[in-house]
Amino acid sequence: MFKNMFKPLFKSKKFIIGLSIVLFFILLGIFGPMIYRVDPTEMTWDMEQAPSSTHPLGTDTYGRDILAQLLYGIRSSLYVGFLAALISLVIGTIVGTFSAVRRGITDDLLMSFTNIVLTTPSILIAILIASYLDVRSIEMIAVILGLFQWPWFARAIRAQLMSVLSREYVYLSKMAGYGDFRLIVEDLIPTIATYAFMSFVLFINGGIMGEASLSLIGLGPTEGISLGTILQWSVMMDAIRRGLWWWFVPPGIAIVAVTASLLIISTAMDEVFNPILREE
Amino acid sequence: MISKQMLKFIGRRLIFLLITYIVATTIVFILPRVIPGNPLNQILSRLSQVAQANPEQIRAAEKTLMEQFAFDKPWYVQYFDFLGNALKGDLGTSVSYYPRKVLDLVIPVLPWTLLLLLPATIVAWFLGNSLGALAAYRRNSWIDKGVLTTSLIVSQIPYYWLGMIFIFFFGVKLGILPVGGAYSQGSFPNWSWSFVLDVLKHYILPFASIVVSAMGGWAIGMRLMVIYELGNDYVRFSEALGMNDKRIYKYVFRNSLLPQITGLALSLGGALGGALITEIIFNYPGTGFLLFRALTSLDYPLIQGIFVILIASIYLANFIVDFIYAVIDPRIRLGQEE
Amino acid sequence: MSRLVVKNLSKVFSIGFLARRNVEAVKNISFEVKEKEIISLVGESGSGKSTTAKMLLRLIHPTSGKIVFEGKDIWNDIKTNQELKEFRRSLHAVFQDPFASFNPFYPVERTMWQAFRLMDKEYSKNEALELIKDSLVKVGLDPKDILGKYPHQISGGQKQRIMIARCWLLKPKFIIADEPTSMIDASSRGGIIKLLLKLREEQGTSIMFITHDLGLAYYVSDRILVMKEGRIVEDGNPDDVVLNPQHEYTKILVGSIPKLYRKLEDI
Amino acid sequence: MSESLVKIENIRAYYKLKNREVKAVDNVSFEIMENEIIGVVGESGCGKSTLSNVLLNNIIKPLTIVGGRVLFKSNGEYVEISSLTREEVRERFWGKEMSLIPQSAMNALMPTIKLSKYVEHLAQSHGIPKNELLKKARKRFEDVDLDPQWLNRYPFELSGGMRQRAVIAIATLLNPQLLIADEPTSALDVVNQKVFLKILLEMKRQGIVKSIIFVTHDIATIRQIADRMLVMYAGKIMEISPVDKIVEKPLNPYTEGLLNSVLTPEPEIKKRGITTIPGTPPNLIEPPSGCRFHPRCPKAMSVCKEKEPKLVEIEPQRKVACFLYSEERA
Repeated sequence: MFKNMFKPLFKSKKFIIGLSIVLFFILLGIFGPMIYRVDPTEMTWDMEQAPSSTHPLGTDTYGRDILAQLLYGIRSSLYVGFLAALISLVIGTIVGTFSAVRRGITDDLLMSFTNIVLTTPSILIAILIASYLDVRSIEMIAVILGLFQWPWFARAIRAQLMSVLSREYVYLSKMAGYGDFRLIVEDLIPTIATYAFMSFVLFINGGIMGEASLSLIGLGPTEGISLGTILQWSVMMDAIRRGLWWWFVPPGIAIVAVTASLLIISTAMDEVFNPILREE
Repeated sequence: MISKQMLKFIGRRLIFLLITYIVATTIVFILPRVIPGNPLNQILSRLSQVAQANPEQIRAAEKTLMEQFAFDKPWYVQYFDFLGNALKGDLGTSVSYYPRKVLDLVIPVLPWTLLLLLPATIVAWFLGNSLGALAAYRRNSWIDKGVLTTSLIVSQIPYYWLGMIFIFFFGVKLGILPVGGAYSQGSFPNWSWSFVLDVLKHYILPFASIVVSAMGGWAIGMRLMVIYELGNDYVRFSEALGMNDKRIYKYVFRNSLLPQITGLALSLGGALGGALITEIIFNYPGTGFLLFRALTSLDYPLIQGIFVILIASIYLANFIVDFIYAVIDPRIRLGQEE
Repeated sequence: MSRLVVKNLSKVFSIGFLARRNVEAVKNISFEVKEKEIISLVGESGSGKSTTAKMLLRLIHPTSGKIVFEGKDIWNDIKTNQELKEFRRSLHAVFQDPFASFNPFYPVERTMWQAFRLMDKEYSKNEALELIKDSLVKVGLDPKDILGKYPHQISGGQKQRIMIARCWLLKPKFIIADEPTSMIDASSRGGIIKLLLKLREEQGTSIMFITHDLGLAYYVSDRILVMKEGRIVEDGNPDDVVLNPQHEYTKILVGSIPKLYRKLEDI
Repeated sequence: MSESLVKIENIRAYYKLKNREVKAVDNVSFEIMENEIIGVVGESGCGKSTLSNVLLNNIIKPLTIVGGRVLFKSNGEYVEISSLTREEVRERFWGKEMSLIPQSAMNALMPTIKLSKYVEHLAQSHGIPKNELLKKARKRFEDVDLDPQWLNRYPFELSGGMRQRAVIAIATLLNPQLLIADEPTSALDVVNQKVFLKILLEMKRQGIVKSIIFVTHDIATIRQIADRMLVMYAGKIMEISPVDKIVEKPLNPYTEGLLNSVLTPEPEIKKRGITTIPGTPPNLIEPPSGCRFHPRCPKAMSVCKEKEPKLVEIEPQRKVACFLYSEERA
């Protein structure tokens, strides 16, 4: 069923390019640290060195290897992204589905709540929460970010389900004695699957960007290295004004490459699945 | 001309935003109270770990925090005191700038943030939408492909990282623009030409980094809106009546722009977050910079105060945008749509 | 004996959150349908005819009133799963939009496999497949052309025939046909109608057409109910309703429909 | 006998897709006379909407004119509009000489400006003084039984039927010679449909428009307003004749099939019964050989499979493409 559905995607140049870049970074995050076995926290006397053969991306103020940091950073940034996306997806799906299926007061209340979260600047709340936490694990950061980026998704899911629920095949399934659960699994989920996948991809972006933002103001994970923390260190040591470009340029490029590729994937999916954008 | 329907719409939005504001301030209230352990002790012990804190400051902090959080009273008394004070504009006393009031600290820096955020956001919105519309009108041409691809990438550049690159390139490498601050060190704010010029010079890079990275998102969204809009029946009908292209494009632009106005309201929060960090990167003396100072010195009253004020400004801006939207879109003004 | 009795049926939808508004979709309607009878509920969109159909199908709950099918109140007397199954099998539907009647993610025969959930007897997979093929042939389709196809690969007429094939499997006592021909081409319309009529002849099925097409209603039904703004404004045999309408609305309706053999007056 | 307003000669309009062609309109010739309403009927996918685009020269890729020409009479001379670009035709003819009532006329008005503003913009586009056109619009609104006050409103303030009437009023503001109505009534309830047809007839009677081409799948509607009926099947014209004669005695078996599937509330229909044309319309990428209708035709002969019947006049004013009526009947 899904195989047929996703086939046309692989004809889209955009999708292939986006997917290749993302896969490259995922592989880099998983296997990079295994292959490039340099401890990113080990301080050496090679301080603030420009890229060379011993340190392909140079070193920071404490002589730590930037490439090693970057590989670990990609790993944890992707991890934060995925985790935050998963949380957003679950909350959004639950809220959206409940709203659409239950209607009435449940719907009104859930949607008012959704709108409140939507209007409230999530990054500010994230900053506030993070500021009260003494120790912040990577997972905690993902939860904080995941808790606030679901509202637009919940609204879209609700709208889609509302329209599906008034389609006749849903009535026909109900008339064949389908219970709510079976109906959701067989008739509703496939319909929202592509949209959910596209949104998941964008949620990952939100997670990666959010982590970087929190880190930059010193509220990132207190343990481990992420792309955001590398940037934060470079800002703290004023690497920019001192011209240590190899310190702050690579993590930014990594962020932009991953998030832009994910966005390109989602755009390509939209172009393939959305009849109005489809090109013959 | 303000009609009854419009008042109704505006009234509904106002009530909604008030509720939202109460929810947000409630979060501010609840957070320190749900963090496990005795939060006051925890805050104080963390405060003493921060290098700058000396015993005198810690005692001052203890005093203000006791006042602020008033843990000895029942929670509902605490809550209403908190809400009441927040409404009165009494946001407590800063710890790190003791004994200065939070409000007195925030008010002077707020204009700098607004000066940076508002023009940059509006310019980015306008440029992005124009580019997006242009791409959609010339769909599948090289302009379209160029705009779309560039936007897809540029929209994903965080404001602050673009800021870093700009500082490095224009400030450090080329040395043509200042590398930070809102004005040259040693000069004091006044209304002389030289000072205004100095401010403008410092303004260019942070402004440009926000505009450039915010533009892409608008362009992508607008391109889609216009493509949808071009498929509408009124376009075909107008063409068939011999209406000229320029006018039809104006129609399409107008109708596509309306949803983008609502989008602007919703994006303000994210934009503010980005601008705050951009300020930190540029040492720009705005709210973001103050927040950063408050965070590093664990000045909780100040953090909370900044939060409450920023959220309020966002909601206010939201409300203004809603108002403009209601004036511009006749369907809202005359009450066709909810 | 009447197969279906509808008494004082009403449906009120309430919309809006803070300022709740009530919309009366169906206002106190009553009618009966006999065994083997074909009855048409005619009305423009928004007249409440589709809401009525959904209440009869036990898909939405009426605000007030009673629907008694085969002597049982469908909202109060059906308690066990077994009874519900029995009801669903006996009262089935064919819907308006052949494109919306099929979930695009599944092969078209899914709708027929679903029918077996309502049967009392257990069938093996092979037996079931044979039955499906038989009923496809019954509705004039070649199983080869249909099985394994996805909805976008077959025509609207074919889809509508598959829906009727589902009814052939279930052999319901009552079919509600909600605009069964409004979205398919004129040249295949006759076939669909004939299939439904055949079902009535062979199985004694009662059929209720829900339609805006007075021509269809006039042609097929034993009785026509005209609905406007939630009320039944005219109830009678087709010749009376069409050739000698009583209610003002029916007069206007009949007077506005373009005819083939006569020109409309005052045009 | 009046002259023809439009001459369509051997027009072939294909949708050229990546690796296939959809022959939506294939070698079609007919004329639209001055002062006539011509009804185009056919089932979905027969090419009737493409035909209306060809008439307007609204040719947007992938639609391509592969052959033939369309001549439009303007100021007493025939202009070959099919050799002009879409933009040229649009500039010179649209709105002034030919106009369109689109399929979903209810949504055809620019939603966020007042109707009067729209009329002013239209005047600007055509270089006419605003007030002159506004005055005309007010008059035209009265013609279609709408209070001119509605001009000062936004489209969404009007009901569906009113919007439809406003669309006709605006579409005919510049007295176009040819009005193309593309399934204009399908979204309306029957009462408003009738009003619409009435207005259309009135427009022609008053000479506001000269000729109307009305595209629909509903023969009964054509019967009410058209002088001639053109029956299309799979991109071809099967029959073109005066409406009365077709209803009385259809010549082409396809026309007969279509007529026999009409369901209107009339005793004749009940007596006659309703029949179905077996099979389904062919795809237009690889249409059947010979007569395109032969696989479904109850009267098909062996010649039908091999040769394509020509559209020939077999009675005065009656043209049919069918071997039943031609010499080649073997």
